[in-house]
Amino acid sequence: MRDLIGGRHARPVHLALYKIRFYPNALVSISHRISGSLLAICLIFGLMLLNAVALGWINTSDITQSVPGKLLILLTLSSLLFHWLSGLRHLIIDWWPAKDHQVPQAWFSGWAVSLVFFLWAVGTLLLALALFTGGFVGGPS
Amino acid sequence: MTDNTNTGHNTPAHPTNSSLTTHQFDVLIVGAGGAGLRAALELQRAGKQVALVSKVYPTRSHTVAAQGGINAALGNISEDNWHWHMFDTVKGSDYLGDQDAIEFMCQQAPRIVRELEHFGVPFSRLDDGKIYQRPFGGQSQHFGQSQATRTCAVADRTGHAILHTLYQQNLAAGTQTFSEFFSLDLLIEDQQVTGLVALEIATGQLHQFNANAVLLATGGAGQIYRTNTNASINTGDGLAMVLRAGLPLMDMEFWQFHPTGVAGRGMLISEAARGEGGLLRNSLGEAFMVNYAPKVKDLASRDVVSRAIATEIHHGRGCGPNKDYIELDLTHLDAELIKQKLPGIRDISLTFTGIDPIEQPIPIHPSCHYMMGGIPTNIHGQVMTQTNGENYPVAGLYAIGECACVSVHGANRLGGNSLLDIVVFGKAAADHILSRPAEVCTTKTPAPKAINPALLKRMQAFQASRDTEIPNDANNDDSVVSFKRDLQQMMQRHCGVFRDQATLAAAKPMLEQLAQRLKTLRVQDPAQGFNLERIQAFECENLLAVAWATLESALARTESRGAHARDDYPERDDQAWLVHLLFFMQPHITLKQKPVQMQPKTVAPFPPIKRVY
Amino acid sequence: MRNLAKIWPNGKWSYAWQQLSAVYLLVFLPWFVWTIWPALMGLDYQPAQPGLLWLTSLIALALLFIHSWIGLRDVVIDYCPARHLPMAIRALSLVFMLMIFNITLLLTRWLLL
Amino acid sequence: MLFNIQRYQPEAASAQQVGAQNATYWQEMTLDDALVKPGMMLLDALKLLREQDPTLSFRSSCQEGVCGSDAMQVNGRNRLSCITPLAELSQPIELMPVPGLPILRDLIVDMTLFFDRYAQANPTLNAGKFNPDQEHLQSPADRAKLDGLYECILCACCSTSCPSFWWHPDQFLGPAALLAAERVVIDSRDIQPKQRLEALSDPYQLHRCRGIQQCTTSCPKGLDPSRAIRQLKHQQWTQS
Repeated sequence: MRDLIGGRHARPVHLALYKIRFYPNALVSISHRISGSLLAICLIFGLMLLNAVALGWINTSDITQSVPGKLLILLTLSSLLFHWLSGLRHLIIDWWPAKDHQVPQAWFSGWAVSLVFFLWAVGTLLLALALFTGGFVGGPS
Repeated sequence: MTDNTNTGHNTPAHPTNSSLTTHQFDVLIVGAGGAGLRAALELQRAGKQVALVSKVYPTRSHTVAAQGGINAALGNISEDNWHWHMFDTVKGSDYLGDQDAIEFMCQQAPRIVRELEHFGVPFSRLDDGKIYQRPFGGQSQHFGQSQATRTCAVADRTGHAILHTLYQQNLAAGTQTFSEFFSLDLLIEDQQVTGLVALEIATGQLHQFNANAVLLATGGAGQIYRTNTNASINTGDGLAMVLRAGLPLMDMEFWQFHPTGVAGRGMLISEAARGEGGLLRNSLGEAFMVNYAPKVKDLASRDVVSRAIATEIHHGRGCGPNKDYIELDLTHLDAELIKQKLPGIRDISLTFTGIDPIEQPIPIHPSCHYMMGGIPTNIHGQVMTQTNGENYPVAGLYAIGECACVSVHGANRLGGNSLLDIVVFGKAAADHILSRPAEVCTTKTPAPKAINPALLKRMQAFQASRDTEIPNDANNDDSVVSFKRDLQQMMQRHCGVFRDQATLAAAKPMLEQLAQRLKTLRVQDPAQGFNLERIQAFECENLLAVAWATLESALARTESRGAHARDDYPERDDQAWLVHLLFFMQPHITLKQKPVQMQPKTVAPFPPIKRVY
Repeated sequence: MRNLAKIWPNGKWSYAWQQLSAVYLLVFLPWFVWTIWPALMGLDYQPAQPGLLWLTSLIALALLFIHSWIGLRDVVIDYCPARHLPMAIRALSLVFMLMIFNITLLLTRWLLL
Repeated sequence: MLFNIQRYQPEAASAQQVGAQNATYWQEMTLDDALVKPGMMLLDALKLLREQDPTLSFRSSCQEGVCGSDAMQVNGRNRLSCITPLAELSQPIELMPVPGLPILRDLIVDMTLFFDRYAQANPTLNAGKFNPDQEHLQSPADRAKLDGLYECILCACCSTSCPSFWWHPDQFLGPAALLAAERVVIDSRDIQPKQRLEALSDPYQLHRCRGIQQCTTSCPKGLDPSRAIRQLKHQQWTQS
């Protein structure tokens, strides 16, 4: 596309995203993508840390007990939770067993989308509590 | 589509005087509706170099809006044969249709419809898997006995399905399309049509297309009336080109007013609504059609129903606060039937009136719908002209579809016959071009011609600054919009469902005044690319020519026949008027007569009898 | 640009792999968390069926790589200007190869110790 | 009644100076409320605005929502101006050309990319041999499968609201073309559905679709291209 906008075909193209209304589905879709990309980055970071531990440069507790480490874990788990929830919704829509792939409107609606975001927010909050206060759900104090 | 359509990125050309791009093709087709696409498909598949020149993208053509269906005596629901179809069409035409052409069309119909089905048209189906058919107005079994069921339908989107299917077939065949090219004038040399000049809308550049055959498929001109079911592109561009070239138009007094346009807006509510059981009611709630056509009631021929509605309203039995419309009642029909068989008209009603026809009747009023007249052609689509009483074809020029007058519709067209007309004669014209001797069809390379000075003058006049070249007494505030509005209003008032000498004659000076206005009409938009105001100016010029033809012909025909209803001459007059009327604009306005072809080729003729339904 | 159509897997297969891995991970992840919950809570923990846990986890790891490869590849295809795309895809595959190599190394090391 | 319209006049001197990319500008236009009648559509208003300024450019033809000429972005949503009631719109009514296609003038975009993708989708039925004496038989149930697929008017509201189409208008077929592809694949008369499905198995033509669903929400005819695309993806496996 970029090739078409620039160069000798020079003509303007309207792609001002802030002027375009995105529907709830589109928001989940793009968030699914963002959380997925974050997960990939976290995977690379995690792998680097794992190497560092394996080589004896740092200890596991250096990660789990430090604030940046905890934040990294929170980011990973929170992204994972979102990716999982929105992925679940995506799979339901894709594999809804009805004839002609007719999926109930509810799964596309703001309702289902709000549910995904709500569950994610609650989950992330719980994770943060567990990580930063320690032993949230009856673990050892 | 081809590279040729991708011209939008060109830098805008500056005034067009000398820059003229030339193209060479075997066949040039102007207009990419159903007729143009059907002809293009046949020619392209036969290996001809075809150019399809259209002022809009092909799928925007007005065939897309045809709803009800296409007639063919398939007999899928009740017994039928093409001979009965022919009888109905001859009778529907009020005996003005050429019987050899009607014979040909009705005979071809079953094959043509099956061919469309084969191309992919998603016809609605019967339980046995055959094409679904519905009853339409003016259809009968056994030469006028019981109602026939002859209209093959794709729900109520038949035209849309046919247009898109033909477009798809052309994509597969590789037809070259020049979309958004506005045709201006035919090129004629030694009595032979050799091509045309078109304006590329995106850039304002002029193009000369040379071809061995030019096929006009430019559609109707319903925009000459204020209330019409037509698209804004239906401005009779092909008709006016023909008139400017000194060739005639035929039977232009016959305009079909569709009984059921949405009141106040004009959009079409298909005859299918009545075919499926809908009833017309006046303000008293009476299903009044029984008084006008006791036998077939609401399924009488369109001219009959439109006059009935106009009469009801005239006698104060119209509905609504102003008593100015009639209601189309579908509420007694099954809701499922409406959703399945009439989804499109339900959509239109919901969108434009907010009324769900399942629950409430739709307000309707007759609306200009179809032009029975047009460019006279023979049964092969060849354009005919007349000199010294002798009729002969114009070399290299063909016309098909609504812009042509074969004539199969005569004084009144039956519902479901227009889609048939475009496909049958689209193919017939292509076949004739292919059957011509090979040397006529091979590509020559004539040198680009200088642009016709008259054409250049017109273009420059529209584009000239508002202050120059305008006589002092002219109205400088005039615009294409007000010009078109005045023309439409004038035609609506003076040449509507009912006509008489006084109103028609009163319109003539108005027409002359409009012609004067056209001379001083100026376009304010100075741009070359996508100057739609300039396109509208050309369209106004074309509409004026069509209106002129209509008015002169309507004045001359002192009888009532089919859609042409004269209050002062309420009877059909076969003695004096069983003839076609030819209207010439060049070199000066002339009316001539042409005999109706009463002799079919394979069956006995149908002599004129009184037309009752 | 056209040879990109040949990158593995093609659209049809990437759709299938993406769906398959998603379904597996969708089920596996909660089960995994549930199974090793005591370990996460810092308790002394011995899996009841270590073989099963190992097998399912290895499958999950493989599918995770496939899932993220397809996902990231799609992101790159979508947002990377066409003229840089072959290079970006090559870089991405390099990163993935390194990661897989690294994981294999870590796993063997862990198993050997 | 207040309008805010994104204009582009390529031939204006100012446009020539700043270059195409920067040459769009916003213009406020006002329509006298006395001219606004109940039941009026956006297209009617646009025509009145054009009387104020004849250079205001937009396409239109049938004026009843079946030809697909007049797609534009209205208050952030792709719609057909001729079937968008003015009463539904909050003011100022913000008009822009549809996103993602090169603008030719004001609200008119170049549809070439869109129609090229449609042609690429090979939407032409192949029913084998023609028999002039008998139509192909098709059960009402098989015919019903085409409902929701064949009614598309090619207005491009869906494809131009699809982010995947914005990034790849030259390779991703887009929802409209894929709807057409499904329409022939699922037609019981077609003799080569497998080849059609196989032709769509590369990463671009079909599989750029990420199920974003902007297409379905913006279709002015209430069709569901997203569903058709899901069906295509599944049929690639079930029909081979």
